[in-house]
Amino acid sequence: MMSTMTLDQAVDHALGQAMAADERIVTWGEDVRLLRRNLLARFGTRRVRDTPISESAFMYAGIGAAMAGLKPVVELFMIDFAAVGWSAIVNGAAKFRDFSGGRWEVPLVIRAGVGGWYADGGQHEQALWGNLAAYPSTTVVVPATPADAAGLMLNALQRDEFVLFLTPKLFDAQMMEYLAGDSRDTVNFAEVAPADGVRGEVPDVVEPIPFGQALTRREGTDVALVSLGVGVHRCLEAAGRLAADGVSAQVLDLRTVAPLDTEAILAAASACGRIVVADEDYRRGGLTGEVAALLLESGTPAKYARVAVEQTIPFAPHLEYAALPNADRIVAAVHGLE
Amino acid sequence: MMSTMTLDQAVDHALGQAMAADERIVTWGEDVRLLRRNLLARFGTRRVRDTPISESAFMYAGIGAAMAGLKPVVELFMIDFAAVGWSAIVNGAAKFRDFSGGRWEVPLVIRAGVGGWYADGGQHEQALWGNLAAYPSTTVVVPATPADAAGLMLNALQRDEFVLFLTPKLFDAQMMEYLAGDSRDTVNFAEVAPADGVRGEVPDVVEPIPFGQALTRREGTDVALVSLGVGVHRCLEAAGRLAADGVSAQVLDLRTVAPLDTEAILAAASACGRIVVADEDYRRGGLTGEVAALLLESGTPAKYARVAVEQTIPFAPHLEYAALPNADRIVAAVHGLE
Amino acid sequence: MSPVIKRRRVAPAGFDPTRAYRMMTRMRLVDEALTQAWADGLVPGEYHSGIGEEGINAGVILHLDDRDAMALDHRNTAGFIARGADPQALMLEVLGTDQGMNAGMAGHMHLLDPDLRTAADGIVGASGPLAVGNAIASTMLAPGSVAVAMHGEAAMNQGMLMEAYNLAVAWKLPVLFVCKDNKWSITTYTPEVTGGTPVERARAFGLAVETVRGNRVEDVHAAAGVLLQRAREGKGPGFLHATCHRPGGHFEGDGLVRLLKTPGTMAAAWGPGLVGGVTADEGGSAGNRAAGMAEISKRGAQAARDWTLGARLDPLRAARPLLDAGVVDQIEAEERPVIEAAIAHARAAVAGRGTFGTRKAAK
Amino acid sequence: MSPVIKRRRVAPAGFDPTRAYRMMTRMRLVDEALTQAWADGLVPGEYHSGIGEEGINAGVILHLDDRDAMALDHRNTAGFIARGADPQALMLEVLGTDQGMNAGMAGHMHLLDPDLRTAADGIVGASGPLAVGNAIASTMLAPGSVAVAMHGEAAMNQGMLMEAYNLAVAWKLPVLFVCKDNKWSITTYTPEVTGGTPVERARAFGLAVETVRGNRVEDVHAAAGVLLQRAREGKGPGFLHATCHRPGGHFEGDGLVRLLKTPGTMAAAWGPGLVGGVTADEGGSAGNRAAGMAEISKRGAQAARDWTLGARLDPLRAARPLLDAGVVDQIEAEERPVIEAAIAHARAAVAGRGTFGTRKAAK
Ligand SMILES: Cc1ncc(C[n+]2csc(CCOP(=O)(O)OP(=O)(O)O)c2C)c(N)n1
Ligand SMILES: Cc1ncc(C[n+]2csc(CCOP(=O)(O)OP(=O)(O)O)c2C)c(N)n1
Ligand SMILES: [Mg+2]
Ligand SMILES: [Mg+2]
Repeated sequence: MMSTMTLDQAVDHALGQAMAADERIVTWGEDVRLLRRNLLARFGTRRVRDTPISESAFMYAGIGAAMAGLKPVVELFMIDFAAVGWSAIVNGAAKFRDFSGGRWEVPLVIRAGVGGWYADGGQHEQALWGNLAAYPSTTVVVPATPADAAGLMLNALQRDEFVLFLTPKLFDAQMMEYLAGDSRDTVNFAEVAPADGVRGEVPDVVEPIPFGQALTRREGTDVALVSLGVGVHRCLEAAGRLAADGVSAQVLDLRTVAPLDTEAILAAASACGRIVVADEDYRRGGLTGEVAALLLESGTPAKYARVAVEQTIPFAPHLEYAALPNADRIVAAVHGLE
Repeated sequence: MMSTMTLDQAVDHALGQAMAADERIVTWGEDVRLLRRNLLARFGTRRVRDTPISESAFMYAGIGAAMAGLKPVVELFMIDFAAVGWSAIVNGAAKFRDFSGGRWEVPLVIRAGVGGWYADGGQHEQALWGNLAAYPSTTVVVPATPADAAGLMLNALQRDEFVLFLTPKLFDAQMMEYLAGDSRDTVNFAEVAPADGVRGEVPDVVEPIPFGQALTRREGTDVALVSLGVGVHRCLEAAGRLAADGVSAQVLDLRTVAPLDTEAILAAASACGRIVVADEDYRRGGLTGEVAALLLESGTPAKYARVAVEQTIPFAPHLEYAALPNADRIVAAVHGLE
Repeated sequence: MSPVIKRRRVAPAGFDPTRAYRMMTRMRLVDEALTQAWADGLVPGEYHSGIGEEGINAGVILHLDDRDAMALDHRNTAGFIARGADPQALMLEVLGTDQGMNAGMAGHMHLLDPDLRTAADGIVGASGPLAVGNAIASTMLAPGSVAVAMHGEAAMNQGMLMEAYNLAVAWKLPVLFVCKDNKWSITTYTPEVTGGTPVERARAFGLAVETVRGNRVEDVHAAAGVLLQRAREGKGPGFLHATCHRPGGHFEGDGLVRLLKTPGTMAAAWGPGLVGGVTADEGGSAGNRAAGMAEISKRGAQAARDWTLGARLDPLRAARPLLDAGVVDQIEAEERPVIEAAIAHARAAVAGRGTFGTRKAAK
Repeated sequence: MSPVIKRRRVAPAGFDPTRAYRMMTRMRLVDEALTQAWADGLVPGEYHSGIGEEGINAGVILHLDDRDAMALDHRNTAGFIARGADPQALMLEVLGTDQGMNAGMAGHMHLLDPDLRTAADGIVGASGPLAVGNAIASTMLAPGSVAVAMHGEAAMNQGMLMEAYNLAVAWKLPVLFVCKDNKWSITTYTPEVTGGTPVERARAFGLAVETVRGNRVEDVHAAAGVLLQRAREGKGPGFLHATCHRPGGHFEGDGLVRLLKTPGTMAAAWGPGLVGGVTADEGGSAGNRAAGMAEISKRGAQAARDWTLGARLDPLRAARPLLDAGVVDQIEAEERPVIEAAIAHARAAVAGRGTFGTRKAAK
């Protein structure tokens, strides 16, 4: 049985299913009792907690709790805010299992909103998944649909590793509802927020989706468009436009930044002979360079281009739009490879 | 006139010269009065300050002071510790000039030790410059010799931009002296610490070295070895061994991670037809992927390999050595390209 | 029969009620214009208004001159206006044009004006250490000047702000930390996630502390004056605790506010999930579930109690008895056209944008 | 003439001086073995010994059972030993073999033992929130158990530790924060960079506070007992302030310590630069320079005063009067061979490594 839900509901749904099955799963973060009010009503105040604005301490506390037998899901409005306690990620959660010589697991999930397209300024729209994927022993998930969000979240909760679960804010109906819709019917994100990202069918009983397995969202033969999160939908939009120009574009959704489905990337690149990586992260240190290195290391002959964020993300909507990897830029990059 | 000094003395020397010329330059950080005791004696307690262990606040205070007309050099033992206040870098120093629409400069230098080779464990030996170079409007410097350290530091102090100045701890004689030499003559870093990195000729009157200009440390025709910091010396060691095998290796010292001397990289790659990037940072999100992307974007035909850190850096010296980009690994990577 | 005389309070010496009221009026008018523009779909992103904080802003900022620096938080437009920012340049920025005071790069959360030595930052707590840095520069480049950090009470649980208190005391810097205590942190009731009180905490760092009701601008002015004077004289940093209210909730469109204002609509959106949660087959014990529901109701009740800006709590109304009759109307009559012209100009600049975040926005 | 009777103190009820003394002896022996191994070039990296902190470690850890958790800082080997870590496994780790308790991945700064529920971290301040996390798990998985965070006084200026105090109080968690106050932070005299006192600060967060001289293990035991009892009963977190001294300086090889011990050598290394600084052509005013030099001398004098672990301050010596005659020698005789065998084994495991950080190390 399937139900239609938004991406944030899908996360809530998977989390609820996991919490019912595993008493060790708890969640905390700023305003999480409002965010997870359904789970609060279902599982009570001990398993769903509001924190003070103390990202450093409450992320480190997630590590301590994970090492003590709980499975905390620590939640943040935005990954940008995690920067105030970044040490918990890079020096803590990513390290302790390895430091222990493999003796002590850190089954912690940090869920955070990522990305832009809704004009929130350069300090509230970053992706930063390239930074995060740099750290060894760190899993970084970025779902592009409600069904994936549910399945990948369940997988995170059924494993014992440290996972950063990054949900595109553009697909978080609850967050966007603060800025449009019920709050003000004068704003409508329909044009910028791809319907398939925001809302979709999700199994009533969620099955876990394994990490590191890319999904082909559209078949194509001339060029492979590789991305994740909102970028997948920008690629689909670009592929539609390219089809009109007679270019057949494959769209590959990586779903996890780390582990990376190297095989799928290389297969797509060699099948098409051309590859364009569209990344909502910064050009330096993000996903785009890694894909280039994989191509060269494997000796896969393919033309390559990348579309990523090249500057501090501006606030003004038209400047923001131009700075993000929009479909125009993707189409132009593909044409540039001809 | 030149004098011989260690890399840390060269930084102190350049900083002293700049402080004498510009009253706005101040420095603070943990134990900086001991570290910069010469400058303390010369410029007094107002310009050289010890901070509490409050990385977040004292880095943000650096931003505030820079915007108010000072030129602070905020110092950290290790870049790993900056993670507790990472927001000051990614959300603050890297952003404010851009947010202001170019109206307000942030002439802040953050100087921090980086890297390993002296067995200090995976939380005290990270490089993280790939993370840092990801942020737009951020300059990241990693000198490989005392002369470069002096010239690049002076350049940082004569400009008005935000600069991360990362000094390899292995070349910081004052830091290494805590672990060997005068503290215990039973330990000797001579074999692991390349003499030219630790000590060298520095002009008595330092001249600024511009950012983004790579330096060829050794000429060669068969393969280009690209690196910075300690890695440059590992490449030189590898080049020496490769020469014995009949392979002529060029060694290119990038000196700044951002801006990157793209021209020099591509010229070396196309001249040699083979390029190996040796990076003490993590494989993902570091320098190695960026070089690959530059090659592909420019269509430069060159075989490519990379040697970087693939795991949490171990503590035990033999495990640490194997995990870092040592000359054995570089030589093997070059042979792998044949 | 003598006419009913409306009781007038007397302004304390050194406090100019007319100037204060003009400042407050201007802040209120700008915030009203911007919240309306937000509702009309013309302000991208979130908008945190400063309505209810005018007394604190004016009481503090009246003491500052152009050598002093200010670090503001996410609720900053009112502070900028009081500090002297051009309303039109500010509005052009907040409405998302590239002709604004920061060329469209900032938006309302990161406004920056070097000429006013005033900077806002959206990272909660950052205003503290940013002000500390400014104060270091003050001591070296402009002795006698001060730096002011504005922050909320919930920001006091952010480590870097506590570090900043410590640094300011250790280095005896000319900083004033102003805690605008509205008791809320988005939807979290701050006292429930806080150990001790703001005032005890500030004192323990060695800060000189004054407390005041933030709706009384003359009291804010007096208390801030004491602390700023000390700071200018090199006697060290201060902490001003000022209560206030946020009638609009955390930001415009705040869900809890809407829940209170339009319970029907919100219940339709929130209700089913909640009921689903409580009645789901698997889940916590009945006791746990009841506690969860009770928590949700309690939150709503607290919010209803706190988020009403009655006459008593409105800093503008509270200041009127300090003014001569007619002055209020005169100020309003002088300020309103300026702000109306500014917002009209800014609205015109985005006319035809339709909505934002879209290709259409690329005008 | 009656014989001179050495005055014996009486151990308080509930305190077992023999067990405490054995624990302290073991910690001291391990730290002595490791500092010697460090000097002999066999311990890679830094080594922060716990010599001088044995009274605090024993006084607290004697209360813990195997459901309790501990989060330690960079000065942690003594804590691990008191908690029951195998000395040989620990030494094999600290000397940098891959047969150690963490397979060579940790080294002395990040020791981790899930069986002991004890974790160390090298990031100053992190032990606080890590213990908070453990305490949350305690309340849900093992009611009545506690989590203990050990930290230095200088760590109290690290934001995340202050955040952790707040979180522990807000959530009323069973945590004990133990502040080992040796007054120093590497080469910085902590009171000079700190506003207020550790005790005032802790109280302001709402923590229950006890203060104690850390060299009196029986006093530490009593004070920790009170706070741990409260915590186990669900009455909330505590803060134990215990003074101590670090006779070896910050870490082995500490430059300031060497300056005091071997002034000749150090002056040769440090002197020229300093003199160069003071006499350089361009630089600060004469007054600034004098202040700079004065600051350096003051630092040395403070260090000389603080870093001597006289008999009075040695927690082991201070505990001897609590014991029956002969017990001290017996414990020493029993413990020493165990530790000696362990270090001999660990030394043998790295024999022939020569130095480290080199290819030769790849044995
Ligand atoms: C580091 C960080 N964490 C979280 C947020 C999200 N956030 C924005 S405002 C806010 C609440 C601030 O409360 P308070 O400081 O009391 O100010 P108020 O909004 O009540 O004026 C939060 C949590 C943020 N901007 N920065
Ligand atoms: C976040 C961070 N900043 C700086 C350091 C370097 N450091 C290691 S120990 C130390 C001093 C700690 O002082 P205190 O907490 O009083 O403990 P003590 O060494 O005196 O026992 C410092 C600054 C670190 N390890 N982590
Ligand atoms: Mg508030
Ligand atoms: Mg200390």
